[in-house]
Amino acid sequence: MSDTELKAKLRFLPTGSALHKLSALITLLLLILAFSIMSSAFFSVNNGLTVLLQTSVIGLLAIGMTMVIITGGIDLSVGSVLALSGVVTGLLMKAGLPVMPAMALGVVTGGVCGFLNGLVITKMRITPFVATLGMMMIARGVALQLTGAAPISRLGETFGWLGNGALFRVVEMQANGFPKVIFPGIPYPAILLLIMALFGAYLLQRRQIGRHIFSVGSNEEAARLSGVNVDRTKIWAYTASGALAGLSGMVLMSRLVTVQPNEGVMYELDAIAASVIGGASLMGGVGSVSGSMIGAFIIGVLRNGLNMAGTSAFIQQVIIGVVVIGAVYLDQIRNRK
Amino acid sequence: MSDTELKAKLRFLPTGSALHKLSALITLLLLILAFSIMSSAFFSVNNGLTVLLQTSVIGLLAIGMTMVIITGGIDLSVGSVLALSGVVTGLLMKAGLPVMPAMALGVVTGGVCGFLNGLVITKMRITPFVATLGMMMIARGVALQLTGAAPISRLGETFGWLGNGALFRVVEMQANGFPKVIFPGIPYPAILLLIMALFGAYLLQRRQIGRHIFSVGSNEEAARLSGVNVDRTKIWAYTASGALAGLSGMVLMSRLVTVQPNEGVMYELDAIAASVIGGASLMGGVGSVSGSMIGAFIIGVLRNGLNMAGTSAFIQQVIIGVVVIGAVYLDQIRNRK
Amino acid sequence: MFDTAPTHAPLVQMCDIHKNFGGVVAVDDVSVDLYPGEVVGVLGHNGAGKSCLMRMLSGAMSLSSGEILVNGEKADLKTPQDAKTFGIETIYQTLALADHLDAAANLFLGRELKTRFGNLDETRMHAEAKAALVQLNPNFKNLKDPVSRLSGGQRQVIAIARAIYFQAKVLIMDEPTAALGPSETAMVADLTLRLKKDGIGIFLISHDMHDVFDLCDRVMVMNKGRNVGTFKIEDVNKDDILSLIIKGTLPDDWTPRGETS
Amino acid sequence: MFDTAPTHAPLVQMCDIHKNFGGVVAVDDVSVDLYPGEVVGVLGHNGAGKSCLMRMLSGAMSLSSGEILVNGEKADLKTPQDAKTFGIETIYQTLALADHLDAAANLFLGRELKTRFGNLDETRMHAEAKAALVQLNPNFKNLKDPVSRLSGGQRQVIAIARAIYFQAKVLIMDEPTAALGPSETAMVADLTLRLKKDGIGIFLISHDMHDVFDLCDRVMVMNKGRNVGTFKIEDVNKDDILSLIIKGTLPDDWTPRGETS
Amino acid sequence: GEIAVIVKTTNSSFWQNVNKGATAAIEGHAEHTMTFNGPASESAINDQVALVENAINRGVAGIVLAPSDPESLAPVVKRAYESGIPVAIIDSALAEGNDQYYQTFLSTDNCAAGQQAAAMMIEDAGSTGKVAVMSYVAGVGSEVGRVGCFVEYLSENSDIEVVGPFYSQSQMATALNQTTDILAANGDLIGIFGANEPTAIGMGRAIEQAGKAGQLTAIGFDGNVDLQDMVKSGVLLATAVQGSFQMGELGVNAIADILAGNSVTDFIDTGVVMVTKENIDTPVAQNVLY
Ligand SMILES: Nc1ncnc2c1ncn2[C@@H]1O[C@H](COP(=O)(O)OP(=O)(O)OP(=O)(O)O)[C@@H](O)[C@H]1O
Ligand SMILES: Nc1ncnc2c1ncn2[C@@H]1O[C@H](COP(=O)(O)OP(=O)(O)OP(=O)(O)O)[C@@H](O)[C@H]1O
Ligand SMILES: O[C@@H]1[C@@H](O)[C@H](O)OC[C@H]1O
Ligand SMILES: [Mg+2]
Ligand SMILES: [Mg+2]
Repeated sequence: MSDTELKAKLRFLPTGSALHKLSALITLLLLILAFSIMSSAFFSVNNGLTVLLQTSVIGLLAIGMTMVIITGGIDLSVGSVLALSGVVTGLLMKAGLPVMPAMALGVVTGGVCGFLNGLVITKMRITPFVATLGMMMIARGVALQLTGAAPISRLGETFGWLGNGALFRVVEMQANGFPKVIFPGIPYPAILLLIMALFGAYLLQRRQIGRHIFSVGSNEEAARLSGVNVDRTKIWAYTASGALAGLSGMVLMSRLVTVQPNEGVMYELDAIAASVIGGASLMGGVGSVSGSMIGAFIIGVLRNGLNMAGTSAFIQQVIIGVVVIGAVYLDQIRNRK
Repeated sequence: MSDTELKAKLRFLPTGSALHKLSALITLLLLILAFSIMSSAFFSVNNGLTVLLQTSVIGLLAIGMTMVIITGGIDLSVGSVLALSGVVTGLLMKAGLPVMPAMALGVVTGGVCGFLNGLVITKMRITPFVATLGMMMIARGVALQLTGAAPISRLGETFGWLGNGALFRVVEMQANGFPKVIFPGIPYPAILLLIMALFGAYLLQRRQIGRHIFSVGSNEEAARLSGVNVDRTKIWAYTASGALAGLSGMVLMSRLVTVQPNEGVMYELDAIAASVIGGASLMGGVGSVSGSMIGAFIIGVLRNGLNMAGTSAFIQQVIIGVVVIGAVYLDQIRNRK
Repeated sequence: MFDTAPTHAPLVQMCDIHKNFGGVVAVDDVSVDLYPGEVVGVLGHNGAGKSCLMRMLSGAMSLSSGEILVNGEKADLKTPQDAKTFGIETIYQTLALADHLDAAANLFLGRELKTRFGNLDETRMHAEAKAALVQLNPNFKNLKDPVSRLSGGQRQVIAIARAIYFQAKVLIMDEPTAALGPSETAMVADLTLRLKKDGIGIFLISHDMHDVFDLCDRVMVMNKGRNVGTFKIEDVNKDDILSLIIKGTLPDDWTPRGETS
Repeated sequence: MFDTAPTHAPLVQMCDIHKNFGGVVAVDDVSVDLYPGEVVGVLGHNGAGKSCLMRMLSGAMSLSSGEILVNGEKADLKTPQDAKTFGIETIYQTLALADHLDAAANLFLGRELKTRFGNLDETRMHAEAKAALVQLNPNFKNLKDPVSRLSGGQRQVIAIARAIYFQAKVLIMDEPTAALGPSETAMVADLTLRLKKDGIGIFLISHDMHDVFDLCDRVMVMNKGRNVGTFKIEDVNKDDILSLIIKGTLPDDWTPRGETS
Repeated sequence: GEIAVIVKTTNSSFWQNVNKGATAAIEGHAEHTMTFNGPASESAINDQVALVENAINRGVAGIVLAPSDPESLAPVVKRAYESGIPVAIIDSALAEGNDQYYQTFLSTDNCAAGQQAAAMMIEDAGSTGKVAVMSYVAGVGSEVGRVGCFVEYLSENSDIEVVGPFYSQSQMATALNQTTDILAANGDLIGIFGANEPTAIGMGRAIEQAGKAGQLTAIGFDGNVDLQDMVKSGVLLATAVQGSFQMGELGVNAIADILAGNSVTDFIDTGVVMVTKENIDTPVAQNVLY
């Protein structure tokens, strides 16, 4: 039965989606190899942990984005929602709320934005691109208006804990009075990402909602005729995407120890690129969380490695553009065989 | 036969696409009415011409975007291609080329970028979103690298002619030494937009290439089986979009009398919004140039009117987001009847 | 398991059903009923409105006017889900399969089997699906392929299996054998008779006169959206039906065949 | 207009055609030929490989191995366009219509009529389309509706009209009447015979035995991707064919019926 | 009448502080109103041109403008002139040859500020080794002067090797990630310069998080509370603070003066203060901090 189970695992990954992930993984490994040759500092425990940390925000966004993309939709609002969630948390903390409930409400804010996206898409029948484009502007405008465009600072040590804390961190006090980091620890954001990715994959592959998400993206009319509640499924996916955007907002703002209302611009493109590099199809019906994580790390490693190698910011853009296309192409050729 | 002809005109506008445009037009008129009430300066010849001028860049982009969207694709690269075309023109002029050939080569640059998009999409089989996302980064990176991110200035009076000139302009010198503008003239960019829009509509509605564009977006496999050269059709559409991005780059940079390698960020979203408000479907097979022009003017009027009314930039964003969704929704309800 | 006497209260009554798309009238005040254990053929030329009429009973299309009664009570069938709760299952002309999912996932779509932890029970769904499909096509292999890779007939078999698996009370079959080979067609005919024996009421849309005469108890003929006649199958012959389908009227000399013969 | 004697050189020869998708063998070294003025039935169970075989002749699918000769010369059919230049037209099982375009636009898709300025000649295309469609379905109305709004049968009629309009030399019909009502089916049968008389060679995929025996000169039966026999229609009866389709072999006692009778 | 204050972008505390200055100034001129506006980012120059055009169309009494680009804004400033609308330029210069079209110019000398920061860098870190430059948006007016002169000064007055510049697009998280990477890749960095507010904050956080505070000379730019905290804690040696409040305040006052028929001087230096741990509590610094 284990053969059956294995196959069952792969069944939603059509035209050899195991290959899909394999080719993305190869791209990732090639990148790591190339950068290790170019810069000795790249291939170190420290830097590995940094990449984990840096990728966690895009990674969290990519989980929700993947779900939305599998339904055949898209969520352009995640970058703005991330900022709005952060702003809400920041204002609540300024109003005296402790960090945990404030952050929880920040995530809820993201979820509410996503829920509204879902409502507009299903009940008003607006295409996802337009609906979430609207939300992108609205959430950004509200975030800026609420703060007068100024960062919210001095939120206290505890606010930075989520983004900057780490498990098994070892620090030593130096003679000069400044601390020295022996082992930076596994960053909490990376742990959070792992948990959310596993949970997301579980929902998509093992739960009814996941099955319905695939069916809606594969053939919406067929799903409807089969008795799938298409509207509820879509609303669920957009709410998840919004909540994850809220969560990534918490991580990001906590890393900055400041709430920045204009943070997160164009993050949606990174999240979409991660999903697509990882094999999700913008036509719907195809995608996986694990693939998207590989996609997110391809982008993260690329940014980090190019910085480490001291590449000009402009050439970096060109290279990232080429790699995004190249990664998807590599996948294409593998699939065609 | 005139009835037949009329119907023939409307045949590509399914589910009452005449209604589509009608509802967009109503939105536009409502906006104009509202702003006229709010600000006396809004409804003036002067300001009308300003809106024409301000909308011409988005309008030009929207023509190409509409063609691409009808094929079922999307072009995220237009904003960057616009900048790269401008940079090429600027560098050529610095190298001594006169303005006309330099601008022509700028448009060609745009066309080449679009052609490359088309090749990547058809020959490498990369989805349009990813291919043009890659081009977006590549073109921007190249534009910044070529200029070292610095604007190219002092291109001379003639460079500003296309963007700042106007037909039938009347200026008078006043006694106090200040000149007085009697009639600001019809801006050249507006005239260019009109010509390109008419030409685009003609190609889409009356020529074989237009028919093929609709068929590819409607059902790519069917078009292929019918003997339509799907690849060539798509490449054509992306090349047109690129060339129009180049042209709008000429208009924009000429307006600024400087080449700005940073200009045009997020313009693709405005162009897409214009097309969709005007009734184009991101699923392909549906759209019209006239609709997209109305869409572009909805956005243009909104931006101008809100500025005139002194609305805060943040609230403006929120309002534009709401109107974009609202305009598409209005259309939805009309269609459902 | 159900009341098998066709003389009892009708399972389904569709009364004065009307459907128009803007100016186009697709279904024009049609009434028809269905008793348990009965097969009613729905016939008509292309575009006569057969699929539209049936889609309204499936909850897949809204009524412009008219009323549907199930077991004598008014049923408001707004969604396919509503219809399914009344035990109305449909094999759609378009099949309605999610291309990226495999046969089992499609069969159980919307009604997935779960383990006691609420997870999808893939093992059980596969086993059940296999059993159901093999009944209809003994050499159905590509059970784990996404259905987009299956042939037209294989897809049709999945659509049929899905409709009968859930113990329908009313089954709507919209040209179920159009894409099927001869052995598959024969199996569907067998199946129809078996379901009928179980007391299920069946609406069968078909263009195949043989199927119609082999399987139906009554036939209802539509022409340009209208019901141009409902007959016991004994009362009509092929030519009567063709005349109704094509011209919308019976031959001038018609009298119920059942009585004359 | 063409040479009508079926004894001449074959119009099409498909030699050792093989097609596999990864491990799945869809067509297994099949050879078949077609003469002018001849109708060859292509039969087989669902998933036998009929559509795949024909799609390779249409230029819609690439060959894994094998060779296609048209008029005795090797033809490299890479795209549907290539096939059309050889005069090979196809009615696809999936119809292959662009949903947002109307009937005329679909009929002329890829081969639009133009005015002398190179503009689309809508008036002429509509008139021609109307004439072509009315031949097949006298009350075809919704001529200016996008085809997505037409019924299954209406769409089928457009697909048929498109294939015959351009004076094919070879016509491939993949279950052309599956969705058609009785009168439309009869018209397609008439049409087939008329085209045959004009010297056109026709491959007809069908599951309907009546059609097959009424229309075909020869039949080729496929089973699990292999050609299990090609026969003159006089030499086989319905049971022979069913046995070939289902089991892949002739009944044990078979001898060519044409000789025995 | 209406005095339109049009800045490079409204999305930053620096420009919001200009807004505060302008708002404070308008209180003193009951006969005028003030509107504050700007595009979504400092690189959206075309949008800024549109804002000025719209202001002219609605017949404002005067304009206070921070041009995102020296040349691109010149045609519209000329249009304002042709329409008889007085203009005060703030923060960044307009291209040469346009002096007659505006009435006064109030600014920090960005080039001088960059040089001051560079001088302080050499003084504290020494004149050999690597210094990283974390910039914001490539090519905008203030960046060209500020970062350009910083780099130029280093190369002319020391043997320092410049790493970068890197561009954060004024995104704090981008600056954080970039700085983290640069610190990891260049363990031997002796100094680092963060050229505007979000960039300097992101840079400071990266230094704190890498545990490198105090191990290299870090200099920031602009002066919100986060940067003040970083100066106090020693993460940053100094931050260069411009009189942004003053730009808004004096700009509006200048226009009001012109409208009242008074003449104004054609250049007002709003100054820059290098704020350090030592001087942060002095009035000079407190005057410009926000
Ligand atoms: N969504 C729709 N919008 C507009 N018209 C429609 C729609 N669906 C069906 N029609 C029209 O309604 C009429 C009836 O269509 P229907 O599909 O019920 O025919 P049918 O009897 O099932 O034909 P067939 O035998 O070809 O399947 C047709 O004229 C068709 O064009
Ligand atoms: N694109 C494809 N990818 C993978 N397998 C395919 C593909 N197309 C067809 N097949 C497989 O090839 C085999 C033959 O399919 P084909 O469509 O030719 O059957 P058919 O004889 O036309 O059947 P039907 O009567 O049901 O139309 C089937 O097993 C099918 O699953
Ligand atoms: O001068 C301005 C600067 O001080 C601020 O930090 O960023 C934008 C600049 O133009
Ligand atoms: Mg039907
Ligand atoms: Mg087939």
